[in-house]
Amino acid sequence: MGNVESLSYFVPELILTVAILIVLFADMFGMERGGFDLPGGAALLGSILALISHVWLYSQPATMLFEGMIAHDMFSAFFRGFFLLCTVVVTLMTMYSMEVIHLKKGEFYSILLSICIGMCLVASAQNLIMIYLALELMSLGSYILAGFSRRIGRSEEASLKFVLYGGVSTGVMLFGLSLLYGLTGSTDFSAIQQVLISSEKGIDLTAFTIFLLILVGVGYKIAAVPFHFWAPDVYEGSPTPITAFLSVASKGTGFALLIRLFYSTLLTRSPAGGFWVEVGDIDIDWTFHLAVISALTMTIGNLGAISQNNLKRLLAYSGIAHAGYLLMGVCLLTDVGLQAVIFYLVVYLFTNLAAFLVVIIMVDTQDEEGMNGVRGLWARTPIVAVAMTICLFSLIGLPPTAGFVGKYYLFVALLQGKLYWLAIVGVLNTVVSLYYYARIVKAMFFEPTYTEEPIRVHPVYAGLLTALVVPVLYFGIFWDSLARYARYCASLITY
Amino acid sequence: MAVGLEHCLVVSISLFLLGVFIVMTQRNGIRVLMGIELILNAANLNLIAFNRFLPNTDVNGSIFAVFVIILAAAEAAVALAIVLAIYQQFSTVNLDEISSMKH
Amino acid sequence: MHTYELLAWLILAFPLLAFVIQIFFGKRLPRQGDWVPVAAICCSLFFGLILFFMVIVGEHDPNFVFQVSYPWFSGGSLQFDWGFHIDNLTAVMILVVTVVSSVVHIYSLGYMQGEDFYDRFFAYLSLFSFSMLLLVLCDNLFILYISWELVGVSSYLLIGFYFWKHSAADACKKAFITTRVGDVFFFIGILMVVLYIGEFNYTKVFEAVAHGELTGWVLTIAVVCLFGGAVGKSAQFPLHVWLPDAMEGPTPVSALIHAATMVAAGVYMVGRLFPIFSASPAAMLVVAYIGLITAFFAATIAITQTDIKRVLAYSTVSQLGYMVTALGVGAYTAGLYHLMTHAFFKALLFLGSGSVIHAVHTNEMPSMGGLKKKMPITFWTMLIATLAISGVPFFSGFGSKDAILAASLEFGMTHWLHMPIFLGLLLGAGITAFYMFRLIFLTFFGEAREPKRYDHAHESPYSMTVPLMILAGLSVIGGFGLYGGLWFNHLVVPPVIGDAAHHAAEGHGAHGSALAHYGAMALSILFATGGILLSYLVYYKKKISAEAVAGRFPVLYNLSFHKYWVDELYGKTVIAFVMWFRMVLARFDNKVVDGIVNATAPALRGVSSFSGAWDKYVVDGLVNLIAIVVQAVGAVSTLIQSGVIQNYLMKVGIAVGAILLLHNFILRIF
Amino acid sequence: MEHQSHLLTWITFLPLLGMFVILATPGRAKEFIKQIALISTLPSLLLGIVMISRYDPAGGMQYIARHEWIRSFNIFYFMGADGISIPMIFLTVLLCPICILASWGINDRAKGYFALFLLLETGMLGVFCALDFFLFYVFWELMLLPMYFLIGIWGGPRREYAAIKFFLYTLFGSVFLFIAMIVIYIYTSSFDLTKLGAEIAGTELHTAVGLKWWLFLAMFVAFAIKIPAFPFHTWLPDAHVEAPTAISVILAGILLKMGTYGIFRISYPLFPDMALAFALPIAIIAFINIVYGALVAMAQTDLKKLVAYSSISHMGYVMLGMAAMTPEAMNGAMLQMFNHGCITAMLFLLVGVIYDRAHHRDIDGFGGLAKNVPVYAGISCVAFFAALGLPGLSGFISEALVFLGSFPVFPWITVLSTSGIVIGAVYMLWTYQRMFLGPLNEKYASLPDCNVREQVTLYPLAFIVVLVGIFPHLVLNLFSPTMSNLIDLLVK
Repeated sequence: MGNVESLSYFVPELILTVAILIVLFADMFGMERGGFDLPGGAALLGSILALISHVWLYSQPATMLFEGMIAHDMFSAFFRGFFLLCTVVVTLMTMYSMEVIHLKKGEFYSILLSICIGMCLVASAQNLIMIYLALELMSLGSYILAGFSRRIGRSEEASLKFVLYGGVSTGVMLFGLSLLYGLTGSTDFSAIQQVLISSEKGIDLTAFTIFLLILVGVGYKIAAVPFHFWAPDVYEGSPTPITAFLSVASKGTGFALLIRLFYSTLLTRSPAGGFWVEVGDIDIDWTFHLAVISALTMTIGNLGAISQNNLKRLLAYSGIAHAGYLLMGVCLLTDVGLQAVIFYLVVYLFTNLAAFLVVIIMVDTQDEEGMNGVRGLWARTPIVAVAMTICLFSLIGLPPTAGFVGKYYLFVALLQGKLYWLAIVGVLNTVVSLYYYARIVKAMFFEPTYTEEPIRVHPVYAGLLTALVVPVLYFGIFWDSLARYARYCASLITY
Repeated sequence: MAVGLEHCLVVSISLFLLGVFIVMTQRNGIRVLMGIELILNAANLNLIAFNRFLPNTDVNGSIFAVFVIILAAAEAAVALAIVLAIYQQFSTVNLDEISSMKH
Repeated sequence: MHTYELLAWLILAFPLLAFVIQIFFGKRLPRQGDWVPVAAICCSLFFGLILFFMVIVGEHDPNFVFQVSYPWFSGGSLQFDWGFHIDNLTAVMILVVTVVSSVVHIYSLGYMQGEDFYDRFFAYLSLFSFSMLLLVLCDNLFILYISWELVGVSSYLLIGFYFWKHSAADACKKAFITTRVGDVFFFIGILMVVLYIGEFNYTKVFEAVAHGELTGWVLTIAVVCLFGGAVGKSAQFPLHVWLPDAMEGPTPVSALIHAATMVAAGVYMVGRLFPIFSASPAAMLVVAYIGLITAFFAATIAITQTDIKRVLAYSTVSQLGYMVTALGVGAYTAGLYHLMTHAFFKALLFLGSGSVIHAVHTNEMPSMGGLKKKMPITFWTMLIATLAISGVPFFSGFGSKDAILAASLEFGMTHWLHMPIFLGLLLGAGITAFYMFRLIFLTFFGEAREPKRYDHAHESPYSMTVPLMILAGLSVIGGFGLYGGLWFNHLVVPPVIGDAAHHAAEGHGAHGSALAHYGAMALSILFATGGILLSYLVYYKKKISAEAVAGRFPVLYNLSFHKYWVDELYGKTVIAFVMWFRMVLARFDNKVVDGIVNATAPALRGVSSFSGAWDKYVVDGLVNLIAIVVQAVGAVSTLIQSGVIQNYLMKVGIAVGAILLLHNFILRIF
Repeated sequence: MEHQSHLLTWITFLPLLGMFVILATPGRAKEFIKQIALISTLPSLLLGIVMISRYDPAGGMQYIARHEWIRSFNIFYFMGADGISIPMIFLTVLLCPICILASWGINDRAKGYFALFLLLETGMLGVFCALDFFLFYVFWELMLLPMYFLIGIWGGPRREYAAIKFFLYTLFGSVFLFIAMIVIYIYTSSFDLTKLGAEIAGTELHTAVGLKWWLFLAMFVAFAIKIPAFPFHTWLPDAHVEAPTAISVILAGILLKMGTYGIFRISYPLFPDMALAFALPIAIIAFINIVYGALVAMAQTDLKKLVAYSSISHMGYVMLGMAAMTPEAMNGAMLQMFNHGCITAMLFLLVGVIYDRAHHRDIDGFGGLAKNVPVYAGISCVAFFAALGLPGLSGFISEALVFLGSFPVFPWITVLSTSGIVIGAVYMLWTYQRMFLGPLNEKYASLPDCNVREQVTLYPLAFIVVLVGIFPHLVLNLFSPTMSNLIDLLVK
């Protein structure tokens, strides 16, 4: 599809762009009236409008946009919705968060929105150049936002670690992309795939090396072992709304990228349908390699989380573990696996954002990120404690929360793929994870608090928390619609 | 002997490994940034060389390289800004000393 | 409804009803409701007598059996019924149980007056009566086992009636647990019978055994296991240890349960299941020898005991041994006859001793003496009982004991190897006469050794003496059942079911040869007289000093006085082992089984920055090892998070290199 | 589609309704909350009685409610009751009001306690009613959460440890059940527990013996932890000791039964051939449970721990019965589940009564109590004797049935297990002696006897214990036909 026609599919991104401009203007003229955060309001409105306009795109058939640069399919539509929803929530979080309240809000929101655009593009890119561009668009913004905190030392340290780590990772990935270009002579996915399909034997090692180099970049985004090192430090140091954003949206981007790039180049859809196979004569057991990474990721994530006392850091490790769970779905190379990943991502979005919202509330009201902050929380603010508990149980994967269903879906996919050993590793990890999630629950409910003084939760936060937790419960019981949605969205454009 | 693809690749891979070596060993933040630049340029060299020497390639390689150059500049700008902020905060750019968050 | 059925219902219903009323309302009734159980048991006695006369006199048929069965529940393929099995043996047992029970109930009115939990006592008595009557009336093994356990629990409750005394609390527990050991064997025996026969009902089981559905060594083991129940309940060696301790219960209880009825349940059971027992000669030998050992060995203990109730207790054990031996040698009629006579005179002895204890407030015979004048009724009735137990002619014990001796002699004559049975029993008879008269002499004759107690003593009230007199009468006339082919040995004969049982019963039984009969009679009279004379010389005339004799044979004396240290032996072996083993297991459970589980916890806790008392559980070597290994893994997982960025990059580099190498390596190999 | 019944739905979810009412009530109105809690358990009890009275033992699965739930995965909201679940449902609805009464003394954060308790009741009832595997699993896990909080917040001194241990342990088991459930679903595309057995027989899973073996093992581990079977039992003493009285009652009375219920409901019908293959190992574990549990119980000085270990021993009988698979044994096992539920509930209630007064549970710290608390001692006597299997009380019938049924199949194991009868008598009577007999410990000379509330909690159970002991067919007939169907399936 040509560039001009493509614009009609690009409305959400355009709205975001306009919103960015408005935010910048609003900030520039210092239009803050009655304490209302105007840039924030504009960003919020923009992202909500983008989200609404995005819904329309679902009804459009899958097609290529901008001369094949990006694809419009259900997969990218899903991720766009995912990122937009995430942006809406994070914007709301930011608007009332004490952590970033005195800083330059305009910059913050505009960068946030541009990151969102970058993410949307990553999820739909069909070209190596596009991928790199989009990735850098989101990465650069993330580096800056990570340093956007009033906890000055740690935030900057996080930012530095992030930029150096990210720079190296994307650099290595870029080197891999350049080799891929060299191997196939094209930057377009479909062309790459075609070349690889017709390639002769003997490029296994090259293909694997390229894959590995690219994986460094992708793995870093999804915080997969052994590329996860940045995550705990950066999560801890960043302003909490950004941590939430990174842990959900950034991770989602990583998965979108992994699936998009991997499934459309090194793999090809099997004629039998329902699963993918290696292209051409490349004889590499991708499933095994990804499965090993998945197992390592969840295990190290969970083990690392056990001894954490800082909630953000704990959630960072938990995020690593969940990346491992999600990788279980990716490594299967099946439709059901993709559906499970998509399903799980939706669940993860609500659950993790809600959990981080509780952390934000803790940080704002008590200036405490540690376990001490939640001690005796039940006595002080039962609603928040219960909400957090629901989130944690969802993260463990216990019914009747959506987390359970997400795990269920993942394991169905996994066992259909007969990856029994990974399933065992997965469930054992679930048991391990109970231990540290339950520690938080224990602190909230079983341990005495130093003060019984009730915590006043901002009504917006209370509303947002409810809005995030209710789906966690709702999808835990009535998840047929979500399952069908996941099935609907798990369709990549194929050639 | 004309310069061929192999020569370019040897150079680019050397550059890449050098960059990787630098980022892994150097304690100065600025030097790490320079290592990153080396890695990016190794990739650039690859892209250009493949575009130049391989048959059946589109021009996208060169275009890619241009984009990379631009983004590298942007990234360097961001990174340097952060390093600056770090220096104001810690009075050092030695990465060993910037490790308040660990384990 | 058939008359027998109705009678059986009535006999059972009254005590049960009394129990229920007494346990729930006893305290609120006038006189704490003591009249309820007494009235109930008297009703049972009344209907029991009717039953007895209807069966014994009315039917007068050795093969008379009345059966009625009601469905209870189905456990799947097995049908569990309950019902009544009434034959001559049942009729006799009903008579014994109701008579002794009624007498003891009445006696208790006086004896227990004013005690704490007076109402409870009568409730327990009713429960016991009900259980015992059910045991006697029931028609299958399952109900037999149930009632078997129920009498056990009533016995527990009654022995522990003075529960605030340590000794009573210990004794009731000991009684229940020791008998339960036997019960388990009994239960296994039932399991085996049911496994091979698939029925609980007596008649069907007997028929099946007769048809050879259960034979060979399986039958032997089954019978020995069944006999295990009798060993427990009837206090046979080596499970006899509970009975002397059970004397901690109130004396009427001792009389009712631990002398006359419950302990006879084992004997009754062997008699009831005689067709099964007799089908296995090997098992019968076991029965006979266990009985012999018990009879002789308990008698030797009784010689040196000073507690009046303990003497009677060991005497009971010994007499039960006689009955069991009798059944073992096939003398069905003699054994069960002795059961009946023993019930009367032993109940009398116990009640008499109760009367004495009531008067002098001590159990120790050395503190008594000369009570003959103070308590004439008690004295005379007890003397009658003593004569009966000693086997003096014209008293009931003579006939029954003589029959047993005759049967054992006859049995010994079949093979000389079995002669020790007869000799042991004969000697035992002499010893019995000796220690029983020792009791009489020490208690009622001589000077008052503790004048204070003596002065205080008085004859018991009528509620206590009347029962004594009734029982005394029965102790005398009870013996006439056997003489001259009267009803007992005519009616209570080994059940003839099938050829095997018939054959087994054929050789022996009470119809002994004249030689054996008269020979045994003569010898028994001789030995009894000898025992009495010796006792007279030692304890009345003091011609022979008991202390001197004891001093001459310290080993024998100590063996007897310390009851052969059987209790101590159990304490040092079985009980010590169980006590040790449970601690070992508990520690095992706490440290090892639990420890392994807990060890994963510190492991999962990573560097264990989290406080915990859990470590203390991790003590075992194995557990420690696991803990160290997994802890190390956990430590590594966070230690790699050094906080230094190039460290991270370095690790990523190494990891990528490693993956490449590994992959290459793997590719090469495959 | 057969006639739909809403009875089980009402039974299951009425307590949940009560929970919401409690949540809407201000936390200060403690008495009111307790009354609501009690009132919201009563309709379930009444409906439970209605359920039993209308139940036709020979009629197979009844009170069926089946609605589509998750179409994408063929998951149904499928409830129903047969002979296996009816006694368990009844036990649950019976024990819950009793436990609420037993919790009357809870005043610390009463709102949360009673709300969670009602949630727990719904979870438990759901487990027993569910006929869809997925639904079963959801309830199975759902039950964990309130239990975790109830132990962790209202428990004894080491409550946190006990709660997390319980949680970890049971979750460890259930994840294997989870995997097994999914694998079975993948082969059969069904969660219908009533049909899964037949469907498995029709798929390639039927011939994959190795996989079936693992699946059975996975499910067995899940259920064994709940039972709890040696060596997965160590969560139980801790959880029981630390839990508040009512929760101990629920734990021992109902939760333990879920393990054996799961085996009857799921493991056996789904993999009858594997059930036969596992019979001997289960029987051996059963033996270890019986004897080991009893011996370790004997070594305890904490009354509650003793009762907890006695539960391990008594659940061994259930396992022995289910391993033998003869009609008597299976009926005995099922009856033992019901009986143990009542008996052990009584025992824990009794422990709670004395703990409320003396504030300790050290067996040796009492003595001679029978003299001044006769009612308490009397009920204890009934409970203790029921626990040691005295004829006339319910425990005996089930134990006897188990032994009778398993003897033909495992003669040696059965004979060895009968030693449990003696050891059971030893520790029960010894405990009784140390607490109630002997000279009165003067410290407790003025100990008050059971009050009316406590008696109300104890008498119904004592009544059932006696009633079932004398008329076992009242309960046996409920499940006997169902069990014989199950046996037909197993030994086919």
